Amino acid sequence: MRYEAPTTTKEAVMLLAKEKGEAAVLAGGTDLLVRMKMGMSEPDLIVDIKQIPAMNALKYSATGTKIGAAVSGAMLAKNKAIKKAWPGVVEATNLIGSDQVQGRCTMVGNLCNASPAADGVPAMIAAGAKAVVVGKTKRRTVAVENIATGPGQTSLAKGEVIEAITLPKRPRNSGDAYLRFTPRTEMDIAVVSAGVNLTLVRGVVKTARVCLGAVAPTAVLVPDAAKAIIGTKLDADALANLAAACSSACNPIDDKRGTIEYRTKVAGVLGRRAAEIAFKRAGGA
Amino acid sequence: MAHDTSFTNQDFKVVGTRVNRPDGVDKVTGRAKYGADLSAPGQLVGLFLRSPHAHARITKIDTSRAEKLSGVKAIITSADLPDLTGGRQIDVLENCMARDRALYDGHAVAAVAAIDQQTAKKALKLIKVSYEILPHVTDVDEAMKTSAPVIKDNIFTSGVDPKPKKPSNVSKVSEFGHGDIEAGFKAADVIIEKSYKTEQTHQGYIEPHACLATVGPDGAGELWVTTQGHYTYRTVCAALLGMDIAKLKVTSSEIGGGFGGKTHVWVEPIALALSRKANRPVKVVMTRDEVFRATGPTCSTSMDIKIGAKKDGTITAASSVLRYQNGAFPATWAMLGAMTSWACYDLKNVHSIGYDVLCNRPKTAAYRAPSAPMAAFGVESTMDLVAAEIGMNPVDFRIKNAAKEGTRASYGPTYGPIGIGPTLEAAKNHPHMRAKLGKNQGRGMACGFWFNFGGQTCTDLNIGSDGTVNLAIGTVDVGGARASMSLIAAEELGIPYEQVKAHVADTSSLGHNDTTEGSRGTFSSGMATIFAARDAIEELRKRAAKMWGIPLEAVEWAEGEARAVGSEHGNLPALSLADIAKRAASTGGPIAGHNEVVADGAGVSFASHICDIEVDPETGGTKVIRYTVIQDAGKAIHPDYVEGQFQGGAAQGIGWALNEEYIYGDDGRLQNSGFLDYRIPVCSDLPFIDTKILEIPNPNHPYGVRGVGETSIVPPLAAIGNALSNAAGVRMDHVPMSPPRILKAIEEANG
Amino acid sequence: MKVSLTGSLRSAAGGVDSIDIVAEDIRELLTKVLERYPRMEEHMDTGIAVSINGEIYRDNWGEKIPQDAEVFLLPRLQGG
Amino acid sequence: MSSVLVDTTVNGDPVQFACPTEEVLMDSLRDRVGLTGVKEGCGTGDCGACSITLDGQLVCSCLVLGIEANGRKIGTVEGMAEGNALHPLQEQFIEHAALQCGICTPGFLVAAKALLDDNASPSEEEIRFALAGNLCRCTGYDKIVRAVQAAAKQMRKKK
Repeated sequence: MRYEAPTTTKEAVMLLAKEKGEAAVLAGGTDLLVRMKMGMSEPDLIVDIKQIPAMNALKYSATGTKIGAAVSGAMLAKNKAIKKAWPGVVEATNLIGSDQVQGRCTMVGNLCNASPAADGVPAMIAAGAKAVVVGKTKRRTVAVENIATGPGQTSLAKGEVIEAITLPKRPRNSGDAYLRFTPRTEMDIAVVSAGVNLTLVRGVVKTARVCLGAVAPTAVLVPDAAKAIIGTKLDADALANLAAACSSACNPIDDKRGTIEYRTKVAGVLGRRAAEIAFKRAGGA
Repeated sequence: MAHDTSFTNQDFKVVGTRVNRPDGVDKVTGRAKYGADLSAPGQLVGLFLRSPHAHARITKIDTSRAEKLSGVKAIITSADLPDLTGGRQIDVLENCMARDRALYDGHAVAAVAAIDQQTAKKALKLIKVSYEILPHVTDVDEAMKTSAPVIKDNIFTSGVDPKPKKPSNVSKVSEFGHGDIEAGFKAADVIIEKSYKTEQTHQGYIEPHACLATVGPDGAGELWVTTQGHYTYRTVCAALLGMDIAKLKVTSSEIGGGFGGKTHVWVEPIALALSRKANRPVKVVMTRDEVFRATGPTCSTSMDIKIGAKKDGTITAASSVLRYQNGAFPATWAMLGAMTSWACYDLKNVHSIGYDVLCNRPKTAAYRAPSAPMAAFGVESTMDLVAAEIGMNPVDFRIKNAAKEGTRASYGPTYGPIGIGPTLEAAKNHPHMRAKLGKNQGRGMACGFWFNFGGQTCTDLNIGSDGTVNLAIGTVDVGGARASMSLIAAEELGIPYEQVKAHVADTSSLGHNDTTEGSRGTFSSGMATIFAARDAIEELRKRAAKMWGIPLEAVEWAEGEARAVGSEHGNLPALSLADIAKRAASTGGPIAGHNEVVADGAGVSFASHICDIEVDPETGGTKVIRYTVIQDAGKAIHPDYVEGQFQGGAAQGIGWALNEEYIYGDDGRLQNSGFLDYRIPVCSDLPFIDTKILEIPNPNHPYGVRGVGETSIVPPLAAIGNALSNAAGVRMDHVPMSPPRILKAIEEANG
Repeated sequence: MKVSLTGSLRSAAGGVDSIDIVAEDIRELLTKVLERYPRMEEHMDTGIAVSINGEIYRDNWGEKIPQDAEVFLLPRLQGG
Repeated sequence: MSSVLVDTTVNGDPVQFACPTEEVLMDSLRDRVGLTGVKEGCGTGDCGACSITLDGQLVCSCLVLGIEANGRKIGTVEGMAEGNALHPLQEQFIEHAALQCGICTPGFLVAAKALLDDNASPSEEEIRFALAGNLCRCTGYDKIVRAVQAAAKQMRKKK
């Protein structure tokens, strides 16, 4: 196995594009090294992207926020401005693994690992996050919901890497939240999860995005759930409608972590609870 | 010298104090050496190839390509391991390395020793195994059906008369009890009968099995290994490999947790075989995946519990039918379940029957009070149901029926002084019982029993020329034994704790000691240490008499010094241990005490636990809010470590109750062989665990020690089930009581 | 002296729950049991414990048995 | 097999080792540097026994490649004591009987130190969540949490 640690995104892309065998991007390594340990992945080339300055970008501004692909959960947690504007996005990323894992794991890694249960992803999708994808010939910006295409599968072409995640301009009276259900309080994979992002105008939900995790092959954006609360003050009926929309958007499987029945039911519960938190954070009452 | 084992109710100076452990500094600085921490020059890496199938005939193993790989030094398959035990330990050998059939997912089929990890990994891939897949069964109830595939054609159910002619997955049937249960149930005002299931769990010790094995062409070998019983490992490895016991030196490393799982050999005989074949040291460290798939978890179970009682709370009859899944090799876990199930109660009419059943799962091993927690889950859950039915407080109901001195135990003998009554009274009067509960919170309690036992033990006590004392014990230190044994030696000799240094001797330095299991460490080694110290004191008196030139009868030992007594010699200044030790060369040579004993008469132990739990009715999520352990320890030699055992057992029980389980797919493969999906409790899952130590002396130990380590895992499953029932209004009959199961029960209850 | 049998030991003695044996110590007891009930051998192999007046002995052949004692033959225990 | 030379700093001392590119730092530290205080419980980042600090950041060394240590600063349990004076956490773990088998202890100490370096007076809940990445199977965590509380108090007094 070869190990390369390029200092520009372009170099990284060239290395990955040229490699004839299996190539892997190393950011935090919290998924890649586990796969290697279990014998599920034996890359011929590892490209460590942590030496690339653009991948370490971490910037909040009124017009938009940028989080580089090499930024760890622990680094993100220290950025007060982003945490204030996007508490749901930050808390979702910070739910990944332990403090030890937070020292390494990244939002982009969480996204590219393409697990349906990834904690970071529903919150990013709810936030309207975009991925800056760099390839051999061009850069493109892709909505986060269009990155994962199935468990372990992404829409990235050979040689393409994600350099950063961007979050849109944050209007006033906005709030987001992410909740997951795990049997343990920590060190667990979401059995089901929900991210909600909304903006209020005069106390009424003006825009909203609701996204569920671990209920389908990829995280699912649920426009019907958003519709259920737009134009409301998040009254009980609106919440019940949101929960019902969440549950009916589920297409889960029975597996070692949960049942179809359980995931379907709890998706609605978490969607509702996350909406209540987001609403409160947005200043709603 | 014969010693009296009877309890003497003496006053203690150092026993019972909370001294710092002698292995503390090594353990907090990273210096302590565990199974994987020793290396030898030229050592090879040993890796295993394991069956991916639950049940398959092995038609061919082709190692030729792997053998040719540069850096591969030895390969072992069952062909290299003829049965040298005359069939007596064929099961152990077959579990270490599959013979004609792979019996479970993870069963070893070959092993490789190579110069490094990468080469060994490559070699495993070059070994070609041809399998003919056979039908499998992993569920205990399924395995008992006549339609189930028969896992071993040489197993005929034992314990039934006449002896069966056809092989069966039921390896043993065991019945216990007395009285007339039919009459008992007829006399009952209320009868509750309910079936329960518990899933398979693993001890989950954090340190994987690891060893460093060296065998030379002269047939002599050494094994550095993490184990609860290095003498047992020596005996078993020597038998399997045809080695002389005296020529195999086994050293017990620091052990990173065992809880019963390190009482059997797994990879160790194969590591020795690889080393013997390669004539190089071989290090084997199991991966966590291997630990889950191919060591010895405890049984999954299925059971039917029935209790009949009068309206005044008197139990008139009780019966249990217990089916324990033992993995692919016969064991006697259901028998133990049948023995323990009703042990807490004074019952006129009681019957229990245990079915030990084979399945295509790993060989099962002991797990802390093995078999008792599952049976207690069924019994103690049903106890609460009966109490509710007759409208009695569950604690009072248990107190009314509690066993006491003179009660005939459900497993046979009559009890001496026991602690179930006192632990129940303590639970009833504990402030925890009166604490206020919040919304969606509930409280439950349950009792538990474990036998405890002793066994072969020996201890050496050597006095240095400066009067400091070396104590060599042969029971592995799994829970602070070096501290406890040092306290005991200091107590006997009358010297400060700091003057004693204890260590766990290797198999060449001390006589045989049984495995540290059955909560026997402090009980047995404590007894041997007391007697070794008393022998040393005898010797010290003799030496003092010689130094003074007075008769032995005129010398007594008190407070760490020899004192001349009587009108004739009473004025002589006392001789300290150090004074006598300094002159040892002139008075007869080294001064030592030594004891070999079969420590029998370990006192049975009982516990009552109280648990508060909060349930999220919308998700089935649970949180243990408060937990209290009350247990009879006999004399607590080192209270910190007694509390530690109580808390650790409770935590394991909580994990078992709520989330831990082996999950097998329809293909018979284990799906959660890692700490991510085998969910042992993390720090943020638990509250502080309150403890209350009761010290009801064991009459058969000089200090009254009973045995502490195991009982604390028995009550939690039921205590949590009972608390959940009070918090969420649902009675859970399937462990683990995981959120999906709880939510389902809540929804069913709500229609 | 009445010796009570428990568990699967009963089937090895033809299904009875107690037997009458005169023995001074555990060694003599076990020898006589085996003489009378050869099917006990498989249980002796895996281990038998003897309870004398409620105290369980796993290994000690030399332990004396008082004539009025309560005696049980039990399967050998295992622990964690 | 391609080995690489890694130039790093461990507990303040310069250290060089050569390792295969796919080797994880936990193995390098244990097998090549001889720091067996770094324990392996799972190899997949789920137990925390191999916890170290990498440039001051708490990580599982089983989830870092050995080669990534090049030019970085590593802290392990072996570097916690100053000379022969134990760190307050080490002292309090002994004092509170916060260890039984001890295999998880080095990881807990490294993680607890990272916590206290960042937060001098954590609440019980903060301690429990900060240590959630470290599995202990012996203690039920009770005495561990108490030891960390006591060490925090002792360290605050010193300041």
